[in-house]
Amino acid sequence: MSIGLGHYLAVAAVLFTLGIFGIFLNRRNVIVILMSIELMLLAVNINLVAFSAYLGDLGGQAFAMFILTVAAAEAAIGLAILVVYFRNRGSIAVEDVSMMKG
Amino acid sequence: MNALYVIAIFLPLIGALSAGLFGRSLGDRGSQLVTCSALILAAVLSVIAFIDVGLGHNPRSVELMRWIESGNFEAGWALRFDTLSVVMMCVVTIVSACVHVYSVGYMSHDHSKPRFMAYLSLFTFAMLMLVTADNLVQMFFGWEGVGVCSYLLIGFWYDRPSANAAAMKAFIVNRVGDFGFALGIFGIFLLFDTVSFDTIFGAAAQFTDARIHFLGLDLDAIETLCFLLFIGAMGKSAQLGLHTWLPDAMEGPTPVSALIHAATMVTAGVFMVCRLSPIFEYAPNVLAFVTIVGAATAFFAATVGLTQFDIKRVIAYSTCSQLGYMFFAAGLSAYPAAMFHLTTHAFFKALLFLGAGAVIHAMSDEQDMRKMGGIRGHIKQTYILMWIGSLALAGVGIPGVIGFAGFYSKDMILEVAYGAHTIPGFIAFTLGIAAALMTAFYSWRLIFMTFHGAPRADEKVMAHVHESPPIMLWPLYVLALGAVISGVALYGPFVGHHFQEFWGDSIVILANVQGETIIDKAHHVPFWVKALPVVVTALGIYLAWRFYIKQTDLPAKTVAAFEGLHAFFFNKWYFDEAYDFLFVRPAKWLGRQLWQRGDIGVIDRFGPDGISSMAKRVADRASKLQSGYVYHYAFAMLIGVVALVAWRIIQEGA
Amino acid sequence: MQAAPMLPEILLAIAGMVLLMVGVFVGDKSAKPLTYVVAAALFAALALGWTTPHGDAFGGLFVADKLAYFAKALIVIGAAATVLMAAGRATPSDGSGPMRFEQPVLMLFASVGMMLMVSANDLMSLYVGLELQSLALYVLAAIRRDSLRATEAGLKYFVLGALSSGMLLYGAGMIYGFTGATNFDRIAASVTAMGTPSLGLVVGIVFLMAGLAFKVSAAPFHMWTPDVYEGADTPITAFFAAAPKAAALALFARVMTDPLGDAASAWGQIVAMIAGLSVIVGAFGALAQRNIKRLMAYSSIGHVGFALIGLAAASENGVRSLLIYSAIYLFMNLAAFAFILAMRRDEHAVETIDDLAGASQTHPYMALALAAVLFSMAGIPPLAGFFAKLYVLSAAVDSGLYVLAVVGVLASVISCFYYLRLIKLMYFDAPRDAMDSPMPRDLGLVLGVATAIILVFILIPSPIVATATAAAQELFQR
Amino acid sequence: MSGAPLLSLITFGPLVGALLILLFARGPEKAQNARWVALWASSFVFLVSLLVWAQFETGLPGFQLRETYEWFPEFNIAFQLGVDGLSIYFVLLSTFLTPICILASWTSVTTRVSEYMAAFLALETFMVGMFCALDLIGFYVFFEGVLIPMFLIIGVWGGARRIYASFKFFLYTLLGSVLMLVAIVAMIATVGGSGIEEVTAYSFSESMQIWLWLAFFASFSVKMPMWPVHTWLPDAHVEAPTAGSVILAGVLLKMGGYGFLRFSLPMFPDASEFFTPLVYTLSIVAIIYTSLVALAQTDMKKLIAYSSVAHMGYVTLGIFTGTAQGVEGAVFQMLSHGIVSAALFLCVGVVYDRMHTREISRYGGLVHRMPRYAAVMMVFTMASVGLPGTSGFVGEFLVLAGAFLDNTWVAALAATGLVLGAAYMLMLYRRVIFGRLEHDDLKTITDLNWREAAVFAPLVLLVLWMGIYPSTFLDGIQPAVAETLRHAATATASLSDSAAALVAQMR
Amino acid sequence: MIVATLCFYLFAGVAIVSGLMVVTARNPVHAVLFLILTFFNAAGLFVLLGAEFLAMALVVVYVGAVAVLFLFVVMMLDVNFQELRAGAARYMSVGALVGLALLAELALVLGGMTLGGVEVSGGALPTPPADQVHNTRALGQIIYTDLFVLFQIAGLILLVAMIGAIVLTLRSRPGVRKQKIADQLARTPEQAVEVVKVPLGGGAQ
Repeated sequence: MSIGLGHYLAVAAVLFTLGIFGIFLNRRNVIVILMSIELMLLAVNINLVAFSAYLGDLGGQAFAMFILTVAAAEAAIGLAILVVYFRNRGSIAVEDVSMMKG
Repeated sequence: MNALYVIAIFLPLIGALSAGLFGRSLGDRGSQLVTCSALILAAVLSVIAFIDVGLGHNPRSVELMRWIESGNFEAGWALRFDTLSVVMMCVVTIVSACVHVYSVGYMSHDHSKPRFMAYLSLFTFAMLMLVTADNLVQMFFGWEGVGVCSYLLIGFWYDRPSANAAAMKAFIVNRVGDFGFALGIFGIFLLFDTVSFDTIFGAAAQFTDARIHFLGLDLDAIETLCFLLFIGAMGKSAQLGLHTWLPDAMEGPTPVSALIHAATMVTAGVFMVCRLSPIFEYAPNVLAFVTIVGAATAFFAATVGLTQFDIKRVIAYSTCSQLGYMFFAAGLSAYPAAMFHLTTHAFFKALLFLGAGAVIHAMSDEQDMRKMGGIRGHIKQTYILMWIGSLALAGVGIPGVIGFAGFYSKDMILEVAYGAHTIPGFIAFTLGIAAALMTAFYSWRLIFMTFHGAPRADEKVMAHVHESPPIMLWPLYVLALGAVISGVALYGPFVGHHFQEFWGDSIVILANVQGETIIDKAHHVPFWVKALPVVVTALGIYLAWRFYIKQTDLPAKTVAAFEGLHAFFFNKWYFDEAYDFLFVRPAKWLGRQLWQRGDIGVIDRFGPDGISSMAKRVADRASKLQSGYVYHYAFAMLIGVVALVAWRIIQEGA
Repeated sequence: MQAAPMLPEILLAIAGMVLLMVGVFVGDKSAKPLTYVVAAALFAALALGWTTPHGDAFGGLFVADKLAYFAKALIVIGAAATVLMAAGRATPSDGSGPMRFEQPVLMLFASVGMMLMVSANDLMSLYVGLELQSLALYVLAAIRRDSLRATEAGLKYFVLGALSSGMLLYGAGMIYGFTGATNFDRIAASVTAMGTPSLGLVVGIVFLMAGLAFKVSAAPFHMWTPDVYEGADTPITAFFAAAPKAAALALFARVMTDPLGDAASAWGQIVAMIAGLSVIVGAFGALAQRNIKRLMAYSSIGHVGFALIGLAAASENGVRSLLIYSAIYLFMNLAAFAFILAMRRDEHAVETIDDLAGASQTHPYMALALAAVLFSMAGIPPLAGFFAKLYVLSAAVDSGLYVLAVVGVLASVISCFYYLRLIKLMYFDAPRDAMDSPMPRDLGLVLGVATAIILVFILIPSPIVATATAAAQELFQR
Repeated sequence: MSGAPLLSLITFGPLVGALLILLFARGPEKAQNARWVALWASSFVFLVSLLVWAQFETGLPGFQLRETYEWFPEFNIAFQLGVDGLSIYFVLLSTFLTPICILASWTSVTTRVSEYMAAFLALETFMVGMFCALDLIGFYVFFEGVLIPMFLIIGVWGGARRIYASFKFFLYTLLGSVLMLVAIVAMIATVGGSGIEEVTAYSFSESMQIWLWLAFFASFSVKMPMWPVHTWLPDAHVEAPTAGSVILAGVLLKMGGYGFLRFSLPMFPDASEFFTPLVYTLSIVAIIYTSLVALAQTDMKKLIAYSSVAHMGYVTLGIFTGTAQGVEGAVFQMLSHGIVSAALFLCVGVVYDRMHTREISRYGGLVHRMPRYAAVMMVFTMASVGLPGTSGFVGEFLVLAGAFLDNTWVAALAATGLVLGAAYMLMLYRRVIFGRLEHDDLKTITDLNWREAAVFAPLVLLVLWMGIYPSTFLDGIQPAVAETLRHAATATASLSDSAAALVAQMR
Repeated sequence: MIVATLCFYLFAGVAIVSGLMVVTARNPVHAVLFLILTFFNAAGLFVLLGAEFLAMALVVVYVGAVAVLFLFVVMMLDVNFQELRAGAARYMSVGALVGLALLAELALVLGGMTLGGVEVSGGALPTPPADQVHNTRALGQIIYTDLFVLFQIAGLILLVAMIGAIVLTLRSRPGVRKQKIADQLARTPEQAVEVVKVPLGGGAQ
C-alpha cells in the first residue's frame, strides 16, 4: 500500500476542516481562532507541496513559501489587533465580540 | 332659405350665450329682451319653415361642419329639415317663446333672471338640435343637451335640497335611457356602417333578416337595435319604469315644467320613434312592446294622478299618461297620430302648466291643492284658461262635429288602437279608455279642488290672491288658442286621408297587403269607438263633480273603502321605494364595501401595504441573522461554500 | 524580466517607504501633509501607468493591460479621494487624537496591493497582492485603536478575512494541482485542453470564488461588511467602500474570464447565485438600518451583487458592464461618503439617518447632490446609476439570464425604498438641529465632482464606456 | 425655422429654466423670481410647441420633425426625437398644462418656491421627452425620470399623508416599470437596435411577445392605472398639491395609454390579441368598480381620482378593441381627460386654497358666493360625465362604439359607466356647489380672481372646442392610429404566413 | 518504502490528532502547544514529499516564531480561563454536520487521486532532479530569479505587518521615567551636590 497524492490531500483536507471547525465552533477564545487560521494555512501548504511533488513543479513549493511568510505577517497583525481589542474590551471571549450587529 | 332655417336653430343659442355670459352687463331686462326676442324670431322662422318644408313639401338638409370622424365612422353637424322636424320646430319654438315671455312675469321676484333665461334658451337650442338632427349622434347631442338643461332648470333653485335631488334624479334616470340609446347607436353603426339617417333609412329594408350577436345571444338585428333605441326613448319620455324622475322634476320653476316636462323634451322619445319609423317598421315585436309600454304608462300614470295633491304633480302624471298614448300610437305604427297628439298636447299641457303656475303665483307659491279652493272669483282669466286646457286634455268634443284639440288627437289614437285589430292594440285601447276616464276625473278634480268650494288657504294668502300680469296671461292665450284650434286645424294634414303627402319621406308606415296603413284603418272604425272616449270623459267629469262639489265627503269614504289601492296609487306604485331598495342603496352600499373592503381591505392590504410590511418583516429577520457573532458569519461562509460545492458536484455528476 | 509595466507600483512602493521614514521622523503632525503627497503620488503613478508600456511584466507574473489600467484608474481615484477626505478628520468624540501618520502610508500600501492584484497574472502574485491590500486594510480598520468599535471591526474583519484567504488559497492550491500551473495563461491553456473542467478544478474554483466573493462582499460572504463599515472610523470606511471594491471586482472579473474563461460552465451559475443572493440581501438588509454607514454597507452588498450579474453573463459585454458598474458605483460611493463625512454636529460626527432630517433646508446644495446620488444608486434614470444597471441587465439578458435580471430589478425596487427614505428625511421632514456648515471645502469638492459625473454621464458616457469596452475587449482577445 | 431642433428645444428648454432657478434664484425676491422664470420658461416652451404643431403635417403617418444624436454607439443606441399623430397632442397637452400649473401654484405654494418651480420644469422636460422619444432607452429614461420630480412634489408640498402617498406612488410605478426595462433590454438584444421604428418593424416570436407584452403591461397598467393596481392613484392625488394632481391626472396617467399604443399594440400584436380578454375584463371592472367606489367617497380629490381610474378604463378598453374608432377614441379620451380632470383638480385647488379642506361635507352652497366658479365647474363636471358637445363625449363615444364592434358584452358593461359616472359627478357637484350656504366659514369665500379665471378660461374653451370640432385633433390622430393598426394587422398576417410556410415545409 | 509509509501515517495521524486538540483544548496554552506539535508533524510530511527547505522553514518560522508569539500573547493577555464559557453545544451538531459535509465533499473529489495519476501539461518551474540540485538550492534559484518580485512584495507585506503591529500596539506613555544616559553623563558635581553649611543647632532648611 503505497502512499499517494490522495493521502496527502486527505490529511490536508482534514486539517483544513479542523481549521474551519475551529473558527466557527469555537466559542471561547479568539486566540484559538487565530490558531485555527494557522491550521488552515498549513493544510493549504500541505496541499501545495503535495501537488508540487506530484507535478514535479517547484511552483507549488514557492507558493507555499510565500504563504508561510504572509501567514507569519498575518499572525502578527492578528495578534496586534487582538491585543488592542483586549485593551478596550477586557475580554477576548468570542461571544463578547458582538457589539455591532443587525 | 337654408340660412334662415339655420338661424332659426341658432337664435336660441345666441340668446342663451348673451344672457348667460353677459347677463351681468345686459341686466335682467336686457337678458329677457334678448332671449325672448330671439325666441319669438325663431318661432316666426319656424313657422316659415313649416309652411315651406311641411306644407310646401320641400325637405332639405344643411351641412354645417364636420364633427366626429374616425375610421369609417362619420357624424357631421348637419341640420335636417323635413316635415317631422319642422313640425317639432314649430312646437318647440312656439311653446318656448310663450314660456320665455311668461317667465318674464313669473320669475319677476327671482334674483337670477339672466341665468334662467339663458337656461331656457339653451334648452330650446338643444331641443332644436335634437329635432333637426341629421344623424343619430347629433340627435344624441340634442338628447343629452336637453337632459343637462333640464337638470340645470330643475335644480334652478339650488337652495332647495329637494330640487337638487330631483335634478340629479332626472339626469341619472335619463342616463339609464341614454345607455340604451347609445348602445343602439353603436348597433346601428355596426349594422349599417353609418349613423346618418338617410343612409340608414335607405338601407333598412335590406337588413330585415340581419342577425346580430348581442350579449352572447343571436338576435334579429333590427329588433334588437330598435329595442335599445326605445330604451332611450323610455327614459326621456318617462315611460313606465323610467318615469320616476318626471314627477320629481316638478321641483323646478313652473315655466320649466311647462316647456320641458310637458311640451318638448319629454316628447323627444316619441319624436325619436317617429323619426326612426323607417327602421321601427321592420321591428314588429319592438313595436308591440312599445305599444304595451305606452298603454301601461298611460294607465299607470292616470291612476297615480287620481290621488296626488300637488297641483303640478297631477299635471305631471297627466303628461306621463299622455305620453303613454303617444307611444302606443307609435307602437301601432300610427306615427302621424302620435305626432298629432304630441303637437296638440304641447299646447294644452303647456297651457295647463302655465296656468297652474299662475295659480301658484297667485297663491304665494303654494302647490298643495288641499290648501287651495275657492279662488275662481279672484283669478277669472286663469280659471277660464285652465278650463280650456282641461277640456282639451280630456278631449271634449262632439264626435264628427267639433272638439278641443285633445279630442281629435286622443280619439285618433284610440281609434288607431281599435283599428289595429291586434292584441297589443286591444290592450292599448282598453287601457286607453280607462285612462281617458281617469284623465277627465283628475283634470276636473284639479279644477274643482283649486278653484271651487270654500277657500282652504289662510287669510293672508287669500288676501294676496291676484290675477297674473298681462305678460303672463298673453302667452296663456296664445297657447289656449292652440289648445282650441290645433286639433281641428291639423287633423287634415297630420292624420287625414292624405297624411302621407304631408309627412312625405319623414315617416314610413308599411302598408298591409291591401295597401292600407293603420291610419286608413283607423278612419274606418265603428262609431261607438269614436264616441266612447267622449262618453267616458263626460263620465269622468261627472264623477269629479260628484266627488268634489256635490258630495265632498265622498273622496274620504272612497279612500277608506279602497285603502290599500289608494295607498298603492298615492305612493306611485312604490316605484321610488323599489328603486331605492334595488339600485340606489345597493350601489351606495357596494361602493362603500368595494372601497373599504376591496381597495383598502384587500388590494392595499395584500398589495402594496402587504408587500411593504412583508419586506419589513423580512428585513427584520435578515438583520437578526446578522447576529454580530464572528462564528455565525464564518458559519454562513462555510455553508455557502459547502452548498456551492455540493451543488456543483451534483450538477457535474449529473 | 520586463519590469517597466510595473513602474507605477514600484514608484508607489518606494514613495510609501520614503513617506514612512518622513513620518517616523516628523511624527503625527506630518499626517496631513502626507495625505497630499500620497494623493499626488497616486496620481503620478496613474500618469506613469499611462505612459509606461502595457504588457507582461516579470516573466508573466504581472500584466499591465487595459483592464488593469481601468481598475487602477478607479483605485487611484477612489484612494486619492478618500485619502484626501480623511485628512484631519479624526473623530474627537473617540478621544483618540489626530490622525496618525501611518494612516496615509497604510492607505498607500493598500493601494499598491490593489494595483498589484488587478495586474496579477499568476495565482501567486494574486495572493501576495491581495494580502498586501488585506493586511493594510485590517490595520486600517482598527487604527482607532482606542475605540472599541473600531477594534472589534478590525478583529472581525481580520478573522473572517483570514478565513476567506484560507479558502481562496485552498482553491488556488486545487487549481494549481489540477491544471499544473499558477500562471493564468498556462491555467487557461490547461482548462481549454481539459474541455469539461474536472471536478477537482471545479471545487478549486468554488473555493477561490468564495475568497474573491468575500473581498467584494458578496452574499453569503458579506457578513463582515456592515459591522466593519459601522465600526471603522468613517474616513476609513470611505476608503474601504471606494478603492478595494473596484479592485476586487476587477480582479474577480479577470480571474473568472481570463484563466477560467473556458470553465464558465463551472462558475457562471455560481456567480449568478451569488449575485442574486447579494442583491436580495442588500435590498432587505438595508431596510432595517438606522446607521447610515451600516446602510451604505448593505447598499454596497446590493450593488456588488448587481455588478456580479454582469459577470454572471460570462461574456465580453458582461465584463464591460461590470467595469462600468464599478466605475459609476465608485463615484456614487465617493459622493455619498463625502456627504457622510460632512455630517457633523457641534464638531462631532453623527451617523444615524435621522440626522439627515430637513437637510434640504439647512444645506440645500449638499442635499440636492446627495439626493441625486441616492436616486442614482436606486437606478432611476436619467442618472448614471440607471445606465450602470442598464448595461448589466443588457449583458445578463444577452446571455439569457432572464430570471437573474428580473431578480435584480425587483431587488432594486426594494432597495429603492431605503434610498427614498433618506431623501424623504432630507426633503420631506422638518429640520432638526442643523448640522455644521459650511461643508469643508475638500469634501464639497469631492461631492460636487462626483455628483457632476453622475449627472452628466447621460450626456457624455463615452469616457467610461469606451475605456471599459476596450478593457473587456482586450481581456477576451487574449 | 424649419431646420431648428424644435423638439429638443421643447424637451430641454424647461430643464434650462430649472437650472437657472436652482443656480441663480437668490436673495429676498427669490420666490417671486423663481415663479416668473418658471412661467416664462414654460410659456416659451408652450409657444414653441405650438410652432411644432404648426409645422406638423396632419394626415401623414410616421414620425416628423425628427432629430437624431449619437448617444451610446456601442449599443447601437441613438438619441432620437420625433412626433407623430399619437404623440404630438400629448406633447401639446404637457406644454399646455405646465404653465397653467405654474399659474395655479402662484400663491398657493409659499414654501421652497424655487425648488417647486424647478421640479415642475424638470417634470415638463421628462414628460415632453417621453412623448417625443423615438428610442426605447430614451423613452424609458424619460418615463422613469418623471418619478423623481413627482415624488418630490408630492412629498414636499403634499398633504398630511404625503409620505405614504409619495412612496406608494414611486415604488408602485417603479415596480411595474423595471420589468419593462428588462423587456426593453431583451428587445434590444433581439432586434439589435433600439429605435422604436426599427423595433416595431421586427416580428417577435409569439412566445417572446407574450412575455414582453406582460412586462410592458406590468408597467403601463400601473401607470394607467388599471384595476387592481390603481390604489396608488387616489392616495397620490389626495396628497399631492393641486398642480401636482393636475399634472398627475393630466399627463402622467396618459403615459400608460401612450405606451400601450406605441409599444404593446404594434410591437406585440399577437400577444395583444391574446390578452385582449384580460384587458377587457380589467377595464370593465375598473369602470364599474371604481365608479361605485367613487360614489362612496367623502374627499373631493379622492372622488375625482377614482373617476380618473374609471375613465382610464375606457382608454384601455378602446386601445385593445383594435378598431379605428376604439383606438382613436382612446387617444381622444386621454386628451380630453387630460384637460378635464386637470381642470377638476384645479377646481378643487381653488376651494382648497381658500378653505384648506377637501372634505365634501365641509362645503355646500358655494354657488351663492362663487357663481363663476360654479359655472366653470359645471362645464368640467359635464365634460367628465361625457356630455355631447364637450370633449368627454367624443372619446367615450368612440371607445364604446369601437368596443361594440368588437364585443357587445364589453360595450354594454362599459356603457354602465355612463350612468354611474353621472351619479358620482353630479353628487359631488350637488354637495359642493348647490344647497344652502350653511357653513359659517364659507360665508366670506371669494369667487375666482383674475388669475384663476385666466387659468380656467383656456381650459373651458379647449373642452368645448374638442367637443364641438374634434376633427382638429382626430385628423392628426387618424393616420397614426391607422398606421399602428395596419402594423398590428400585417404583423399578425406575416406571422401566420411564416407559420403556414413552416407547415408547408413539414409536409 | 514501508518506512516511508509508516512515517506518513505517523506524521499524518499525529498532525490530525493534535490539530483536533488545537481546536478543542480548553486551555489556550495547551492549544498552542498542540499547534506546535502539528507543525512539527507537518514538517515531517514535507520532508516525505521532498520539500526539505519548507520543512525547515516551517519549524523555524512557525515553531520558533509564530507559535511562540501566540504563547506570548496568551500569557500576556492573562485571560482567566475559568471564566471562559464553554462552547454552545446546541450549534455543535449542525456545525459538525456542515463541517463533515465539507470533508465528505473534499474526500469525494480528492480521495481517489494518486501520485502521477493525472495528466499534466508540464510545469512552468520544473523541479530539477533531487540528486543533482538540492531542494533548498532549487527553491532559492527560482525565488530569487523568477519570483524575485514576489519576494520583494512579501517583504512589503512584512513591512506592512510591522507598521501595523506598531501602530496598533505601541504606546508612548508620557508618565514613564526613562534613563537618559547623556543627561547622567553630563551632570557635574556642582549640579549634583550642594554643599551647605549647617549652623550648629540650626538644622537643615
